[in-house]
Amino acid sequence: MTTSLPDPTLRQDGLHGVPAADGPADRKAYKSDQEVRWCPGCGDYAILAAVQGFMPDLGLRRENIVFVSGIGCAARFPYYLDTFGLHSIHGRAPAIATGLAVTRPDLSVWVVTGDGDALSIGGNHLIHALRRNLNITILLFNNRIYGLTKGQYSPTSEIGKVTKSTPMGSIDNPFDPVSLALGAEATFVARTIDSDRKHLTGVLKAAAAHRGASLVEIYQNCPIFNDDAFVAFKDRDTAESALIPLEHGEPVRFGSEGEYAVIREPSSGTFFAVEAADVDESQIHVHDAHLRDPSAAFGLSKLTDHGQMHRAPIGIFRQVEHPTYDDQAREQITEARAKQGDPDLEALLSGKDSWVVA
Amino acid sequence: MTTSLPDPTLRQDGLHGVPAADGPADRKAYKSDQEVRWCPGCGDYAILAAVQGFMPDLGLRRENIVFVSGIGCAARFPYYLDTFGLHSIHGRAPAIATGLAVTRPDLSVWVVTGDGDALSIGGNHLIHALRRNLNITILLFNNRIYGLTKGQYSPTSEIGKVTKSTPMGSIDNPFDPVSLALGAEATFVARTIDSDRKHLTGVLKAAAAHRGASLVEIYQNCPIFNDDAFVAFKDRDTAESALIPLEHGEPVRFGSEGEYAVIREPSSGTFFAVEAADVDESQIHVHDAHLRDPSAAFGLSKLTDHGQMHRAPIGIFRQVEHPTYDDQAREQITEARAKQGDPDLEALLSGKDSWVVA
Amino acid sequence: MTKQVKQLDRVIIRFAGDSGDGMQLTGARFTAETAAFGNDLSTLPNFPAEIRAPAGTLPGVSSFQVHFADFDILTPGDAPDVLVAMNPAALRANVSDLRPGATIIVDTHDFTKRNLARAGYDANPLEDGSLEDFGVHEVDLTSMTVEAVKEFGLTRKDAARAKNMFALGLLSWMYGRPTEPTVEFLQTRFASAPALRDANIAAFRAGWNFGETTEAFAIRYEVKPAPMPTGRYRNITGNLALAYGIVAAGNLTGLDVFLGAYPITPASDVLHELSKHKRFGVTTFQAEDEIAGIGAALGASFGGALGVTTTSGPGLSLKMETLGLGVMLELPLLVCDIQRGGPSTGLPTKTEQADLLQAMFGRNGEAPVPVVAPRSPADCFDAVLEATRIAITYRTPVVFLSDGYLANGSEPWRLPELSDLAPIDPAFATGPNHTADDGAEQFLPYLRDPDTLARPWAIPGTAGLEHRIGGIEKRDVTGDISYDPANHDLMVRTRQAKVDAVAKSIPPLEVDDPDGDAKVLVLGWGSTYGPIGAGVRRVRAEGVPIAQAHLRHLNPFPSDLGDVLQRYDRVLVPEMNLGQLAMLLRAKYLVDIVGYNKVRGLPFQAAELADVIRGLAEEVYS
Amino acid sequence: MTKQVKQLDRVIIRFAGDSGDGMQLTGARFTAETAAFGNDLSTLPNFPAEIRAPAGTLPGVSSFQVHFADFDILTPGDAPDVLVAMNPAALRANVSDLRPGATIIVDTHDFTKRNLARAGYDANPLEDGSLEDFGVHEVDLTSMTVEAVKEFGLTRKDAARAKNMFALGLLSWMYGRPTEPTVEFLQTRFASAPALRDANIAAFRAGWNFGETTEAFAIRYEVKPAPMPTGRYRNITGNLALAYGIVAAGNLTGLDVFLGAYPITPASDVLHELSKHKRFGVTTFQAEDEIAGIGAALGASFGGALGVTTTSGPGLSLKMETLGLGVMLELPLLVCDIQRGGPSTGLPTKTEQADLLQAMFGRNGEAPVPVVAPRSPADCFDAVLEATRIAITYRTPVVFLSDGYLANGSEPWRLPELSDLAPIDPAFATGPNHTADDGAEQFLPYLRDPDTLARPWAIPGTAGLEHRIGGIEKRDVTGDISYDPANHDLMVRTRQAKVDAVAKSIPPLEVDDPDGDAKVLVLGWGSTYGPIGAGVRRVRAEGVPIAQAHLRHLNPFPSDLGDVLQRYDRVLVPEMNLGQLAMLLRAKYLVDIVGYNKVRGLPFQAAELADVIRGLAEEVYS
Ligand SMILES: Cc1ncc(C[n+]2csc(CCOP(=O)(O)OP(=O)(O)O)c2C)c(N)n1
Ligand SMILES: Cc1ncc(C[n+]2csc(CCOP(=O)(O)OP(=O)(O)O)c2C)c(N)n1
Ligand code: SF4
Ligand code: SF4
Ligand SMILES: [Mg+2]
Ligand SMILES: [Mg+2]
Repeated sequence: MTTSLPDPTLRQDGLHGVPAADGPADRKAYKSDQEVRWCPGCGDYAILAAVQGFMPDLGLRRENIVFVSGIGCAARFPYYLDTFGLHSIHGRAPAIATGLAVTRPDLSVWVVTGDGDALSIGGNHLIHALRRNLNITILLFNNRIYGLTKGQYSPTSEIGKVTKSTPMGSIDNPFDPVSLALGAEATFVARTIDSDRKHLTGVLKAAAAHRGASLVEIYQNCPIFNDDAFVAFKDRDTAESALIPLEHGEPVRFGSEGEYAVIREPSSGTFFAVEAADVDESQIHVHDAHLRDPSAAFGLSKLTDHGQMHRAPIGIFRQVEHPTYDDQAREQITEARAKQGDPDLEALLSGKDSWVVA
Repeated sequence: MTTSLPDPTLRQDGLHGVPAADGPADRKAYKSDQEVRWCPGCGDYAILAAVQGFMPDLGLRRENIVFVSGIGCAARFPYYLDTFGLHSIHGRAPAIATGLAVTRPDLSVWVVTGDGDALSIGGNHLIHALRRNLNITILLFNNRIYGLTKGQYSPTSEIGKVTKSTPMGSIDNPFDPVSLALGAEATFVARTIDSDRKHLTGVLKAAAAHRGASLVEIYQNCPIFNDDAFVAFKDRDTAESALIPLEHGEPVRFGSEGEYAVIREPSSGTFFAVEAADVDESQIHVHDAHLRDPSAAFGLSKLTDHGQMHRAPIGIFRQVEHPTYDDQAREQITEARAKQGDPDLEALLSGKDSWVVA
Repeated sequence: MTKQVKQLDRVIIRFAGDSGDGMQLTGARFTAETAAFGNDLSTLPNFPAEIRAPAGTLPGVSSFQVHFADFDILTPGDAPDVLVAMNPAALRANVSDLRPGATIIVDTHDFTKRNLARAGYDANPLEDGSLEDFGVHEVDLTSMTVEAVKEFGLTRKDAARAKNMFALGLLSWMYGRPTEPTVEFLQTRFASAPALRDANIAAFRAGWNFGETTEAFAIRYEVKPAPMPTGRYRNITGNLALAYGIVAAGNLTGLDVFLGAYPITPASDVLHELSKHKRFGVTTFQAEDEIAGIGAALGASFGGALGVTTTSGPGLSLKMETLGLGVMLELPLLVCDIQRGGPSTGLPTKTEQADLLQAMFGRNGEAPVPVVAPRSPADCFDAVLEATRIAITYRTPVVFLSDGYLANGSEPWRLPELSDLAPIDPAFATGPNHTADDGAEQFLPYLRDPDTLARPWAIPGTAGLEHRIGGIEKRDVTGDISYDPANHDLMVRTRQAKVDAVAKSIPPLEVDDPDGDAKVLVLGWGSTYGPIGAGVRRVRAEGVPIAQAHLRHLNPFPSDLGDVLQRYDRVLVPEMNLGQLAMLLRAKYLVDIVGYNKVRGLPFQAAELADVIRGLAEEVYS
Repeated sequence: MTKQVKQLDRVIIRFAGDSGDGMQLTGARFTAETAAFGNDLSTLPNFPAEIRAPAGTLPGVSSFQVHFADFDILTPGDAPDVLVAMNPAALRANVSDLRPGATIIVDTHDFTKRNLARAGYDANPLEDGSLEDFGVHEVDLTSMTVEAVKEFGLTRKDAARAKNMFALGLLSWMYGRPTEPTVEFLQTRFASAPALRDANIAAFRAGWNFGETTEAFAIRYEVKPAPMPTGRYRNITGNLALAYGIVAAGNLTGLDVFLGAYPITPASDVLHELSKHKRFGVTTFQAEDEIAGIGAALGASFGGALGVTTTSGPGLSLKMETLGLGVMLELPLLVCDIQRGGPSTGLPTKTEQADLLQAMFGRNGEAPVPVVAPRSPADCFDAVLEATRIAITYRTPVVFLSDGYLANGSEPWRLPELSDLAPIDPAFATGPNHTADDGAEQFLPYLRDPDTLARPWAIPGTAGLEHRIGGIEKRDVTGDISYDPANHDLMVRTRQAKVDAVAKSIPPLEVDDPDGDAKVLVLGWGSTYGPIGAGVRRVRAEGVPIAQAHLRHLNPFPSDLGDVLQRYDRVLVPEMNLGQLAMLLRAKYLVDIVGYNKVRGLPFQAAELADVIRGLAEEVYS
């Protein structure tokens, strides 16, 4: 699940065009001077550590990396990385990142957002950034709660959730960020979890390597306001039978001894998790993240349960090549110059119908 | 494809709770005194005629019907129906309808919106209304262009579209409204077309009958700014082999003699349109709109091509029962009263820690 | 041992500790005891913007200040007489606010090298003499608490947690507060966790006994109850009073209440509170964003409910386009803005008054709305009822401007007699309102009441009143779309005239000018009422005549405001902004207002205002 | 036959027809011919809000007015001398605007019962004598056109379509306009459709010849070229001048231009135009909404591009929260608002000046931004360059306030010498800007230029300048998050002081007071410049001394504005709103401004303003 990145000066991937660092950097170089201010035990710490940990591996110049965030606990992230950072306003990070990514091909642009920031107030900007396949990497910290505002339910909270704003339980269906992203034509959609540093790092590197909009949903624990959200995934005994790792080209098996597997029921086409023993090896679904048709990825996302979670696939659901908005926007400029020749402001201003008063 | 609706006083469907009309009404009763102001040949006329046509069949009191719209050519719709109407602001109709639907179980609430209104500025309100399964019926007039503002490309325009704002062609992937709605947990998702009055009427009636959020994408021709958008579907010769009608419980066949069919490729799970002759009857996909798992419906939505359209499934992709946001919100009030007894304002104000100064 | 008892007329106590130390609860309990005892009081909580900044650091400090007295007081007080500091950071963050000679009670338990460093102390303040101006009591509250509760077999962590109750017990003893309410409170609060319940009660009692027995505290203080008008009282914060006011508004109008809101500090608590009162016919909708929140509320108003939306500054900016639609539709709508420090995200947990001009002008085109502001926490109740009256009577959105200080501050509230609250009649249209020349009965959605200029409110479900309205300019009377130039000019002026007409229903401005001989008027709005009043009092006490008036209606102004301003040589307008009300007054009345402006995210202090008033008075009277 | 030729100094012609009749094109062509001929001119198009209202109805009428003269003129004129009406609706919608004795040329072809009815005529106005005050020419333009082009084998529909060119030919003959430009234009325009090309040219020539030959038209008119400063000229609309100004701004700053915009009338054309100029390094992004439009522009500014967003009133409301972020980030940003009739959706295709206060105050907290407004269509070019200078120099968002009248109106524009346009240096930060006491080199993102108070613009990619900024209050100098009360007060005042400091870079207000003896000053802003100037002229022509001044900078005002206002007994401020600038002036200078306010969605008329000015002058001078 770890992707090694080619030399940035050569590669055609998501980081193509971003200048390479002169020499190796270590994680300390990525620590800013700001004191980290999350609650003790917050999952955000683990994610920060992972990001600071692999940033040097990207081999980029630090000054060419920008983290843009909205508002929320998660959105404090940029302050703690010694790169350029913009802690903007609630829900708007993808929009702000758009202007930056389109005008600056030499930057690696990251968006850090929470489930409320990304899916509640910012839902529209998110789906449009995905649709346009903007070359940015979006880290969606999903703690299934509004943390910064002290614990209201979010668009990913389970039905019936009792919070400050829902004393009798919430009544909205939650979004599945993966399903939503696939419905919005996303070209790279993945899910990982704060508690698995290796998986987290692997997925994030792959996301960075993808040229186009990468959405990574990160299950993130909020011990203060939603501590039990991911228990099944944290607890040693249940974790392995709860998380379904998706590996491209591999049959989908899980459980400590791979005793469970995922099959697709032929008539309905629905995916089910079963005891591996009960099915023939040939029936086990082999994951293909590179299919143009997102339907299989979408089907797999529906293995996620949205109540008190005890089951969810993690890994890369979809990863397909598609021209990016920003590359094409820049190509149109190049093309226009090629076609119409160098800009001539004087000619532009005088136009076709000018006259002279002597 | 036509659904007859039971007596509104009895039914448990989308119109349950809306008072029935005393006697039969005719379509003229639904015509307002306002002069209709769309361009000659606009598809909106056909949709208006269809709606005015079947409104009487719903058997509702006219005063208990409300049409809420945003801004755009489509959004002028409410002015032409002699019901209550609210022509609001751009993109916000679903939000406004939410407050109305939640507080007024005795109303039949309809939202009329365009592809820009619903999917561009209003995208977030739309996906949240769907997610919450609000009991409203949303008519999305998709002409794949911004009509009222005179012809800029929209979030459903094909890639490469040359418009006033994209002289070198647009570079965004379009949304497929059906895929997006399914990704947003919609419980009723359908598509129909302005030129087929019977199909249009049938789908809209079914949408009204659904209790919950119904999204109906209506392919609507804009002869002025996007005349060729749906040619393949209009032209007698091509129409039948271009539109793939989905009927619940029926094998998916199309073409004038049903010479084409839809199959699902087993390994990838992708749907394909094929010559019926080339496949065994048993391979032909039988449409089940009532599956809880939206994956098959999502897969079928991917049969839609998003370039110059020559193929698209129409009909009801998904129709499943799920509690609605507004019903549950009202139930919580009833439950609260049952549990906590009748409201006592005096007791509320004085609270537990009051004291008396004599 | 018997202790000396000293009489005081007023005391200001500040409890300060780490976010995790439960200082807000401690303050709230001391306040409840004080209220029950019958003092007048005013409180000021102060919490960090971070959810939970690292323990022991300055950003993590949370505090609660309570001011109580044997007379009526107006503010939480400027400089505390007593500081309870649960750790070094709490001491460092608050000591500079104390009055000289103030008492400091410190929990010495955390005064370790490490914690001193985290708080930014190089030397231990308890040892380096830096506190010599104060009376310092060094007590290891934590250890004593752990000791006091050991019998209940809690973890050390949980045991230590009860130290706030120990401190509360000690202070309750010092100021002779009744203890029963707190014991009862702890019994219900921890009903489900007996061990915690008993531990907290034990800690509370231990604190009391510690005061009683130890030599360290030689004196007890007595602050007599304050004489107050008879009646039933409770202590209440501004946000709670606002929520209750909204419930009452539903009751007085006979309408269901629909709140469309998106959480935002410091407004979220109104959403939280209202979500508990469903049985009053209150529906709360946590929207996907602020725009959906006001949109849904407006939709509910169209349907005949009382549409309400609550937010803070950044949220109000987002609601502006929809608010403009409300102005066009001429429907009742309450838009409550709990102002916080701006611009942009600004200072989310701090107070400010800088949204007045946004409320007045933040929309495209000429889109006037009435603006109402409460003056104190309890006044939020009355003010929102007034906002409702205006919204319903004039069929218009109304902006209600509270702020973070009112929202979280509290004061005793004399409960109203429900029978004294005037009902508000929604007066829905029930049938045609016009007979055409041909004798036909018609319904004209924009035919106005000649007096209020209000249009009929005809809700769906009313047979024969079917009509369509929207945001495009409408023809006078009929409400049909109209692009006619003269009609547009007429409608723009009519919407303005309707809002101006509200002034006719506003009582004359109350001016407090005891002997009628003042030449200086201090005029304010919103939460500055308390500090201004306290400042004015001090200067008057020096024999200088000062007049005070406070605006509840910011738009329109009371009809007699112009005359009032003319009556005084100088008019001082203190505001927690750069002079927003002052600008409106200058523009309307061409009076050379003297502004006093501070934008510190904190309420004014009485002493500070007294100085300003005194200074101005000297100019004028010399 | 030879025709009599009559000299005129000025003529106002209005072409009116159905939306489908191509009146905008006809007007534009006549304007081009007139410009080429050398008259001074001013135009005013007027289209319906509906895309295409039903043919032949009043809402469907589209018109184009052109005013040309042998002297410099300032407005499109009040009452047309000539009306060309292509159908009954066009006649009915416009006849009331004509001056008595005006000439009317009607295409009689559509004067059928049915079409008269659709236009709301009970009787045929050509027969019922209702037009007797006018010189009416009844011509069946349609039939003559069809006849003239039959050889080209077009469908009757297409043939009839060419009638607008017939009309243009006729008018070109009447006023001796050069025909070549139009013939050339038609050749290129229809290059790909030869039949249409030939038909339109033929129709145009036929119209000309018809004038030449028919008895009906006995007189030709001659309007001599106007003396104008030498130079190269072109005719230009406000939106085009704005778009070109933005391209030029990119050129003068050396920055790439990034436009983030969402279509909205009447601003969309700026997006359309800029999307054509990619090779100038202009990227246009059609965003999902207005918030994304400004957000993306702000992101681009953070990256070192010239971020621009264009919109109209309702869109500006939506941008407010992000604009507030821009104020906090202190980054250059151009926010162009092409004002239209409001509130809410209002009158999308009509003009208004009612967003000034929204631009000033529409954000939460104290969030000041400079505001600049153009005075005429061509002036949009210079004004947006000035806005850019302020935005870049002071690192601040700037609001540019145009309106529908400027956007679509046109006038001759004397092209600037590129060499005369001053470059604007973005002066990016390239390295540390501070040496710490320990000698360490530091970069401090909020360390300001002492003169402008601008902070450094350090863009990503600059090694060593990595920093993080956001919408939470920031510590002075370092830009770190700060909740310190004193720092907040300082930062709020500093942001205000920075915007106020812009005044130092603004030239003194130009006051046009020919003999320096005027007691009445007429002060305006934005698109009222033309009508005010024309009104002032008329009154001066009567020997009454009147001073005129016009504000380009609405925030801050020029430093000497206060003194200027003091110099005059009375100051009249005409505005297409309820008195927004007047309010700002009254508040700031305590001057009793006399407002003249009309909110009709139309520009003022010169005669109307002349009356008001005259009236005021009489008061003052008597
Ligand atoms: C315009 C606006 N509305 C509301 C808020 C208040 N607010 C700040 S963060 C937040 C939601 C945080 O939830 P999430 O995005 O999940 O982030 P988390 O704190 O859980 O990491 C809200 C409602 C705001 N700051 N701005
Ligand atoms: C806040 C706001 N932004 C922009 C506009 C301008 N506008 C009106 S309708 C529209 C889009 C119309 O497209 P669509 O929703 O597809 O409706 P159609 O006209 O095609 O039926 C736009 C951008 C507006 N009225 N309000
Ligand atoms: S509230 Fe939750 S998400 Fe926020 S910092 Fe604390 S633990 Fe983390
Ligand atoms: S522009 Fe297009 S969508 Fe709008 S009314 Fe005309 S034809 Fe219909
Ligand atoms: Mg969250
Ligand atoms: Mg459309």
